[in-house]
Amino acid sequence: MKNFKEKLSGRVFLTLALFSILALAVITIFILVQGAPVIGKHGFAFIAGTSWSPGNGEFGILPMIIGSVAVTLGAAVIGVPIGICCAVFMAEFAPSLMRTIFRPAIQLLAGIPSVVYGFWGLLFVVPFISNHLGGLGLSILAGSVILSLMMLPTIISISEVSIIVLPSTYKDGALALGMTHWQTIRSVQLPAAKSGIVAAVILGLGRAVGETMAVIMVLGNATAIPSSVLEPVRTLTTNIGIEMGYAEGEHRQALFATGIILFVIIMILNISAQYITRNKSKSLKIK
Amino acid sequence: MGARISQKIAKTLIWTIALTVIIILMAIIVFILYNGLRVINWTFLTEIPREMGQQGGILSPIIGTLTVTVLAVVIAMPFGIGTAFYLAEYTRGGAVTRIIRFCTESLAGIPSIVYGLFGLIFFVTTLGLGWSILSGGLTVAIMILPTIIRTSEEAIRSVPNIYREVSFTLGATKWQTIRKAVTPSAVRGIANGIILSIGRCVAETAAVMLTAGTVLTMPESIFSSSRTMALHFYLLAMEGTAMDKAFGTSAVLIILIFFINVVANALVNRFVSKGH
Amino acid sequence: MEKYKIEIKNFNFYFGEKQVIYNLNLKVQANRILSVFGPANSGTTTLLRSLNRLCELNPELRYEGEILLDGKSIFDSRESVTQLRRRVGMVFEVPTPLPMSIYENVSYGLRLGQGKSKAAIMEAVELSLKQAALWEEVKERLDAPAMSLSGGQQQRLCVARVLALKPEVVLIDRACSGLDPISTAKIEESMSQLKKEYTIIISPHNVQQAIRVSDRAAFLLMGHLVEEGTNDEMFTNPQDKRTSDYVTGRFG
Amino acid sequence: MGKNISFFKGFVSLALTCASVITATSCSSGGNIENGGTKSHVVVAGSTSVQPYMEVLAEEYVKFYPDSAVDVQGGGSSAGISAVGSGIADIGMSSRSLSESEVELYQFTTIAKDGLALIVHPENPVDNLTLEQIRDIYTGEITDWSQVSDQFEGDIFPITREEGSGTRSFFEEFVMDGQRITSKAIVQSTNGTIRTLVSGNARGNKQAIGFISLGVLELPGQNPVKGLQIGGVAPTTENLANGSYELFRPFLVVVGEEREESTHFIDFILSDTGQGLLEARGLVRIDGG
Repeated sequence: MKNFKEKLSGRVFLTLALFSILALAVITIFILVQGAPVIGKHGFAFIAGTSWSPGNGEFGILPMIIGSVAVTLGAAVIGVPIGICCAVFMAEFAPSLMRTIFRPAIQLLAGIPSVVYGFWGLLFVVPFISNHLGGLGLSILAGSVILSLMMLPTIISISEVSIIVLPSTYKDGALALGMTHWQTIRSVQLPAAKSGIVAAVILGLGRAVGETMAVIMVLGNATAIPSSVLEPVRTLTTNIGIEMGYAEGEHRQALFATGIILFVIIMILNISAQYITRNKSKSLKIK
Repeated sequence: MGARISQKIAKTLIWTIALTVIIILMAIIVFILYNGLRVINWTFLTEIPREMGQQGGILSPIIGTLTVTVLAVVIAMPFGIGTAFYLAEYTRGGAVTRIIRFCTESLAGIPSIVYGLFGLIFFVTTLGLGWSILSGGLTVAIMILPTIIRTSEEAIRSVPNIYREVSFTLGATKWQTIRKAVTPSAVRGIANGIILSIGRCVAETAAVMLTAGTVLTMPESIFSSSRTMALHFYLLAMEGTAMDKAFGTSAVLIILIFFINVVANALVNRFVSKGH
Repeated sequence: MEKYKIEIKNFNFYFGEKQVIYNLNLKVQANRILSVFGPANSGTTTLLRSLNRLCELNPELRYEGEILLDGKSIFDSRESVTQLRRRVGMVFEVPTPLPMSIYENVSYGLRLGQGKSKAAIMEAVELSLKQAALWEEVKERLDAPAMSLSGGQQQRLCVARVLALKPEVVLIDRACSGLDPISTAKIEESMSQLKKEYTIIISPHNVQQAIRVSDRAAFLLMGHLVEEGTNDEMFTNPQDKRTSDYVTGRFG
Repeated sequence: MGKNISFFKGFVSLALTCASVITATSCSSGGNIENGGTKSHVVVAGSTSVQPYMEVLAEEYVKFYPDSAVDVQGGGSSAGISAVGSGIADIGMSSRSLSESEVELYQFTTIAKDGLALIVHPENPVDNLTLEQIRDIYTGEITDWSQVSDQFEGDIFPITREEGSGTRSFFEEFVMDGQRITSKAIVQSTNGTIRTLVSGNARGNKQAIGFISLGVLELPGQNPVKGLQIGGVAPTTENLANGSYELFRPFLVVVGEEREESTHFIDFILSDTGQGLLEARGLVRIDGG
């Protein structure tokens, strides 16, 4: 009887694995099959085309690519330094009472729906930009601020952990050499925790690139190529979000093609993360 | 002397930046809870919305969120955990497992709007399930599947191999070893992964918008459409016609997610403190 | 004619391309303590792990030759591996209690579906804990987590856990390497009593332990059996120069 | 048994009980989809302009016929029509007239007339614009308020609806007549968002211009907006009824294959109670009653 159960368990796990892999394969193949014809037919024009007007059969998503890159870069420029700074604060400077209050709060912030950040942006960030910097406020800047806020909890919590788990000998050794606390952090701990921080940043960027609903609220969704940070813009994800309800035929395939490009961007992010974290040891030079 | 000055500057700089940013972040929650808690009362939680959500409560969106989340987790859990056990225990880590692991890694990163688009075309239209809790649940299940596989496999791999050897030397079979020696120490990590996925389901809007639909009436079964709380909040916030209800809905969401985190931490802390 | 529990006949063991044990021939007497000693990675642990086929967990291994337990080959497929491992118990170098209570640890092997009654299990648990000289210290707190025991107690728990299955052979892989002298003495003392019921093969922590505990000894060097014989032959007047060098600590 | 295994079992059993509860409820009432049993279930999807009125009609209809259920989804006119085509929805809502290909595929019924109002911020002194001026604003020809008024200046921020919206296609047909809306225009997905943007109190909102359904012009308890006169004619239901205000479009319902519950609901919309409801909310009745 025993080896019947043995064979059964092996089979059950195998079938469950096959089903999951099948499901994941179906979604990947479905996206590729639906999206490929448009890329095939329009080819480079699809990615380089500057005018997106499905009604007139024009499917150029360069403005959306620029939009996604601009918004994500903006979010990274704001979010990454601040995130690392907060992580260092939490790991090295924060008194324990503050840490016990902030840590669950940051974890909660990482969990709340992104549309809450979008809503908060709509109420405060957009009017602020409109009143003080001009334009209607719905802009790349607004999107970048919202996305950086969304990235912060992820970057802070993961970077903080990667600093804390560092062996204390790193810090003690540097301090023993007469380095100040800040020098220790800058030239010893941060390089050592680099792989964890990079992973956190990549994770945060991945979420920023993939965000849809919150940015629909604050970006203005214009399909023109923006000429300044204060102009409205549409990203790849908002393009799908706004139009997928009524897209038909080639228009729908163009949205799937947009999905493929998003898929490629995420893959690039993942691969670059693995690449950076792999040669971690080389980078640990004590300045 | 330069080092001491830069130390002082750096320290004050870090303190100010970090404090202001964390305070701003927490202010978001306080702002929403402040405006939202006033709206939350018994009728708000037990009445269904009327007039496009401007009147009445948010009972049907609450039911929508719960049913879509439970359905997604119930579907994704066996497949996710089963795959994780298969990858961790039954394969030799050859090329195939590495490929599968890389695919789950990338699929875990795919934006949820792409899952929503896939769900709309595949479940809603092609399979003819229509806008329904079932379509939404299936779409979200596939969305959280890679995450559950990854976290569960990490939890199983973190079980020291010596436990398996001990179990084998005591005459256990592979299945008995998995059930009696591996699962007890992996279960906390697996449960944590599932609870984080639940958090993601509750917070999801893009993937459920055109799969579970935006209907406000009470769903009778998993075949009827129902708007989730996060989506209800989004639509109210965009319309701008019922701000108080929007605040109320987001406050309920934040409280729900807070409890999800509390449960997840309760599991992890006992696990981490023992292992740390 | 001396009764042999285990006979190893021209046994070769390969780990991937690397050969680890070369043409080993060894007979193990029943109810005796045999210590298999030698410098690091000379194949002692691999040999022990072959006797209960634990080595099969690793796919890249091959072996040739015969290992007979009571005259029957341990590799023939009819007899299941789990049956073999119940007859040939093993204690690991590092004390590894499973993440459960003391009672669950010791009764782990018995609760694997043999349909034993609760009372029978409890009795076996008590007996094996007594044999491992741990019963007095834990009898009131059997439900306490095994992790709460001291290093020495944990190692004796692992011994008890194996004895609970009433094996015929007990393999002890460098049992007391990390333990304090008192616990080591306790375990060694319980070993010499156990040999009345079990055949024990130990890869000793060091030569002194072998001298103290074993009846016979075999010296393995780089996978080759250099010499084998009773304690006196091996440790007072070894034939082979390499044995005497190793035993007298000239190289280790 | 270890505490944590029981947790795992507890977790699994909890999940399974929920699953069985859900599947049970689904089987019991799932049946009614196929054989149209006791509870008739009508799915209505489409134009976000028509949606608020359809919600009210649905709430009223369920009061009269308690054993029926009407699901109302948004998504825009084209989404509604395509949903009927693919069978996801029984009735489509459209705030634009159907294209030639659509007319062949579906039967449509006009349920009301709704005006399209151009709105600006109340503090914007501009009261009146001609169709040409509006067109030039939306093509990006005119970019500054000073080009249309001598009392106001600053960049104009035109706001439009997404491409699938019936309101937008009506606007493109009647106002833009063939010219494209500038790709710099802000795109919002419902009347409500456009109204909120135009009525906001930041500097930029005062310079914004958008178009929404006439019925949403006056919203009690919300920031006010100003409806622009088009060539001197104010956007009021009276001017709409007497035909002097020319920017109006039909609210249509679209049906694929015949379904008894759908026609029953549509008859209710065309009934006196239904039309009365629509008129009370700023639409022009179709039955002229």
